[in-house]
Amino acid sequence: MHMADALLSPVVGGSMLAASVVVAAYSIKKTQNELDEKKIPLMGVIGAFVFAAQMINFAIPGTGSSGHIGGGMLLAILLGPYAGFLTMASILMIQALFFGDGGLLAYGSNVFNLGFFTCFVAYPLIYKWFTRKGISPKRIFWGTLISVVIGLQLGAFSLVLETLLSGKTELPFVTFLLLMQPIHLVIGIVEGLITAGVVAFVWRERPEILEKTSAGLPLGKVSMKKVLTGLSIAVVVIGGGLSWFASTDPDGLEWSVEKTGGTTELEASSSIHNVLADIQSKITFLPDYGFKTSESDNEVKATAQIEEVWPAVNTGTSVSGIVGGALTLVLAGLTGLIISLSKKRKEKATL
Amino acid sequence: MSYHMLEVRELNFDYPDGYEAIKNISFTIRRGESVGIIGANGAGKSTLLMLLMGVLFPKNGQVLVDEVAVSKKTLPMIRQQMGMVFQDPDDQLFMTTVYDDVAFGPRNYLLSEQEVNQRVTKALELVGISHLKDRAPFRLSGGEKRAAAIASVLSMEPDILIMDEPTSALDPKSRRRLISLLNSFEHTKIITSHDLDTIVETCSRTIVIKAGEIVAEGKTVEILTNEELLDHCGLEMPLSLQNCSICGSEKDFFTEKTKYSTTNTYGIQTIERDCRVSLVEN
Amino acid sequence: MSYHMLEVRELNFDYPDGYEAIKNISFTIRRGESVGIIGANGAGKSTLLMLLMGVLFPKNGQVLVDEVAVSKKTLPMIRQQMGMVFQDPDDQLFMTTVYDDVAFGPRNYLLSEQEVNQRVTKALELVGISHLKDRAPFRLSGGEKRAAAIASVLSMEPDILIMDEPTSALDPKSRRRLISLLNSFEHTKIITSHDLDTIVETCSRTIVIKAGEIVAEGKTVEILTNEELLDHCGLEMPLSLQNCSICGSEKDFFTEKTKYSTTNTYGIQTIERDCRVSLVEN
Amino acid sequence: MSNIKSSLYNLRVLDDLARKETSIHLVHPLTKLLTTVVFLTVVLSFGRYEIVGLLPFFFYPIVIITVAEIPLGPILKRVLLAMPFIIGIGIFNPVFDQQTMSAFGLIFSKGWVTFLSILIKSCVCVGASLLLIATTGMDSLAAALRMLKVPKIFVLQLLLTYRYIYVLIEEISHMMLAYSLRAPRQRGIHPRVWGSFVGQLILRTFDRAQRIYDSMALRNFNGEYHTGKIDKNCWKDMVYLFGWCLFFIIARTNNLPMLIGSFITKVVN
Ligand SMILES: Nc1ncnc2c1ncn2[C@@H]1O[C@H](COP(=O)(O)OP(=O)(O)OP(=O)(O)O)[C@@H](O)[C@H]1O
Ligand SMILES: Nc1ncnc2c1ncn2[C@@H]1O[C@H](COP(=O)(O)OP(=O)(O)OP(=O)(O)O)[C@@H](O)[C@H]1O
Ligand SMILES: [Mg+2]
Ligand SMILES: [Mg+2]
Repeated sequence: MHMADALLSPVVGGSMLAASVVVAAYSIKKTQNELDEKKIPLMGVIGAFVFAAQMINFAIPGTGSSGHIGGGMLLAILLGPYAGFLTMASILMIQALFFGDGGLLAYGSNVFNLGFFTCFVAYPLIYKWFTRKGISPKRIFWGTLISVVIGLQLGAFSLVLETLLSGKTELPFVTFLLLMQPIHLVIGIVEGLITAGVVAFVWRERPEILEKTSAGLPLGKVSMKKVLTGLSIAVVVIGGGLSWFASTDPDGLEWSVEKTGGTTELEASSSIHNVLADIQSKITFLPDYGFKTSESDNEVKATAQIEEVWPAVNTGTSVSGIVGGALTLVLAGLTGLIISLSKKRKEKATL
Repeated sequence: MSYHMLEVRELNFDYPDGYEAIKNISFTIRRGESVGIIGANGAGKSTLLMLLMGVLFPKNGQVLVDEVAVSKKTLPMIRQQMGMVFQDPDDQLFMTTVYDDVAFGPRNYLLSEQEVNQRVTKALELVGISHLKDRAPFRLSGGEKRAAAIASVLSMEPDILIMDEPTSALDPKSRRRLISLLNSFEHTKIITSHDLDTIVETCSRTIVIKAGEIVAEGKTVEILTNEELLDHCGLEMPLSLQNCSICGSEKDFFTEKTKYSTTNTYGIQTIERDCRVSLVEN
Repeated sequence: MSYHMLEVRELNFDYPDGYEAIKNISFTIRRGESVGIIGANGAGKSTLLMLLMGVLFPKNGQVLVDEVAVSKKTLPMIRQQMGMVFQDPDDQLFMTTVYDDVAFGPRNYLLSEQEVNQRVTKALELVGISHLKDRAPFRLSGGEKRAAAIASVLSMEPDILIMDEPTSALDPKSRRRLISLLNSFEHTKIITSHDLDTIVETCSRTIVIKAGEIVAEGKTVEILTNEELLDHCGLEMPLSLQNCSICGSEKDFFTEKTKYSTTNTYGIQTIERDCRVSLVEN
Repeated sequence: MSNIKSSLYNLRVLDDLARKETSIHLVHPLTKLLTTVVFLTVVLSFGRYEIVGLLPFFFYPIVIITVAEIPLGPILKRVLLAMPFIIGIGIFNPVFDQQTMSAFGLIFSKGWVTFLSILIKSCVCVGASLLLIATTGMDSLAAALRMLKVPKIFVLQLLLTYRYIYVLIEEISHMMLAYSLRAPRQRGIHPRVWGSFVGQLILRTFDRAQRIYDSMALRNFNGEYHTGKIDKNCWKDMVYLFGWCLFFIIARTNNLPMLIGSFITKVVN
């Protein structure tokens, strides 16, 4: 469940990045004083473990698709939410850099989807609730399973929102939702079982690891206020995103409303749009992109025009487009060829 | 500077699962001394070394380095003086090239890149793996890894050198090279090995542990020719000290010879090794 | 049954990074033979063993076990005959207790739990670690792990026993025990070691590799007394074959002695070890 | 088993590439990081019907690949590996957007156009990220992050996780090898031992990670990673950064292929 660069608009990507940075900064502040020589390698190891687990794709029976686990809950339970969130951020950075899984711009969004909802929503609200009277295998099992499922559902939901807000795909909201949520329910259950097994095992073999985390972190006891803060951040981010969605891409919105028969969610979002219409113009940091549907921008740039004008495009432009495009590619290829040829020649000369 | 470099006082250590690995161990090591620690498998040698380095912390007792007790607080300071080669070299190599791995320590001292380069080059040469410097550590053979691990500690130029089975996995020539290298150092050295010939050639004093306790301590040759003691501790007299069935020599002569051989360079003492008769009835 | 148990034909192997680790190696090993493979660090010994086991697959050439070529298809069948002890025992232990680890192989043969128990108990006794049977493998000392790894292979009772430095990390007594154990087996054995004394005592034939190629092959004592050859390959004459400076004996006598000693039980040949004079000028 | 080994190997390919010393490798890591971020932002700012205007952006990866002497194979493979999700999502575009448009007598589906646009973006973006790491390496990249004042603990965490991934995958492949050698007739791992297998894996990896960290600490590591190879930013780096940015901006604001194309068609006519 990685958000990909290509599906994301810079605005959504950027704001999710900002949100993640805020959460990460907070987490860093919280973890700094409790980190000792045992915890740092532990973070790395469990991070590596989750990373490896994310690489294993398993087929989801009946859907013909495959998925992989998120691992955020495992991190939260074994490391505590703050260290867990940071570790998730490292994992995703490596995924993005080495596998192009997700991407640098989608980084913030991925960290948020996979890290925030698990570490700062599901963990304190659900897992902690189940284990509030101490840890037992049964409590570990149910607490883990349910919190994993819910954390993943939230993450998937958020991913759907972000994708749609970016307006790169034509998937109607509800269809996308109906696609993502059940898949992630299945993944969630599998992941929940695995996580529960791992946590139970670690608890049995190395209780000191679990106890340290739950003792070291006040989250379980203080909770509600902080959790609410967390939740409200989430709401702001998602709500803000929704507004962009509504404003950036009314076409897509109307279109999907048409197709899916006018669902309430979408109507709600258009009303948020109205409310936040002016906020949006202030937050915009890439003014030439994404908001160009606002009437005034029409004359701006060739590219922008082509984009909007495309359906009515005339033959002349498209021929030029195709010729020019082909030439550009050939040119790019030639550049490469020339560079490597001249390199080889140089090598020969030096030999 | 103090006379005692390293002092261990009534050390006790239990592993988290409750296993009592070290029981009431005390000893002192003077500056410049080289001490061998021997014992059967599972005697507690590696555990003891890790306690000395502050990798593990004792349940009771203290380790004092230059009269400073090893604790979480003093650790950074104390570790600057000590370098340890782990039993498993895999634990020690974590960078992407051998060069970077050997440079890791010096770089942490914030030396200039030029100095770092000097140290690394020297360390690699000393253990004879200059040709491996651009290879990735995880792509090396077992013995090459061991050599790289040793180099990575040598480059730090520690005052106290602690080595857990440094010669294992090394080929005979590299082993010989390491031994003469160790003998050329003025450092304080603490070495464990099951290759008792290595101990004979590098250590003047030897401590024998068994099941977490010290059972004997003394001059290396005396300890390593005490067959009863060795047998009791799961050990065996090293070949270089064993008598040959045909000719013989006296113990005294022998002791001197060994002392001499420790300052030797490559190969000499293998020729001058002596033969003695039947100190032992096997 | 065939006369040749294991045949290697023009084996070549490159590691994925392009390193040419094995170059055109061919040899045959007969049923019941015990062969030592020696060479400097990085010579390619471990790589060769892994090719024999089908852990790696050669670029060119073949490995034939009982005239069946090792390939992905024949692997399951062939591996039933072979057991390998890895250079790093950590690579070999994966269950939660030593007992389960040693029982793992037999259980996969679908033996009854009683038979499994017998085999495990025997294997643990043979290597002398019965007391560790309920311990977790990752909580053992280096030598204990090695012993457990050996036991886990012995319990499978393979026809061909392949061991990569089996004596390293073992204490002298366990080493001695392993050597006499190996000598008591009728199995085909392939052993690598830097402890050339172990090779002398367990292998009748020895193959020397250098930089991925075979440079010599022959009777162990002949190879291991060829100082020039050994020196050329980064090796050194084992102590047990080195001449002593005081007394001496003839080579012939010596050869016989070694042959005899390989069938010996614990300890005898160390007494009867001979001394010779100056076959070599060091 | 072979999968895990090969993914380990694949991971390390990028490390190996990062050790080369071409002129791109010598560019300051921070400069490369910034250039990549600018590149991604610009590419992703293109609208969803845009295809032609994106094409000039292939210059960037192609130039880097050739100048830095990066073999195409591993990079392409990874780009393809990252594709399924994109394709999985993107493929719905043609399905849902069946509006058509016609150009020179051919009928195009708008859905396919947007799909293609997504694919192109994904190719160049994934490619750019991979090239960043393949020409910089994790250590130097971490140093660049430190220069951006990313907190020490996060960078340390990132590096350790990265290191431990190797450790873990190594442990997995060792364990699976050991398993398969002693269970010759089985394919894969029997579900009966999954639990203990994974459990062992975790504990072993914990221990190993702890020991590795210890040995780092023993060599005076205090959280700050010194790669030792990074020089100061110099004018060359500036030229690199601004050169590329200039190109990106020109390519973003002008539809270069279209300009070339209309020029050619005019000439032809
Ligand atoms: N992590 C651990 N948890 C529990 N017990 C351990 C652990 N590590 C080692 N032990 C036990 O502690 C004892 C001492 O181990 P140690 O590694 O110090 O032995 P050693 O003398 O170095 O042996 P070797 O010669 O085999 O390396 C052994 O019995 C071992 O089983
Ligand atoms: N995974 C790998 N990738 C690339 N090269 C490797 C790899 N493993 C080993 N090598 C190289 O192959 C050569 C042979 O290695 P091998 O492990 O077979 O040596 P060896 O003879 O067993 O040495 P040792 O006595 O040190 O165990 C060495 O030069 C080593 O650096
Ligand atoms: Mg040890
Ligand atoms: Mg080897």
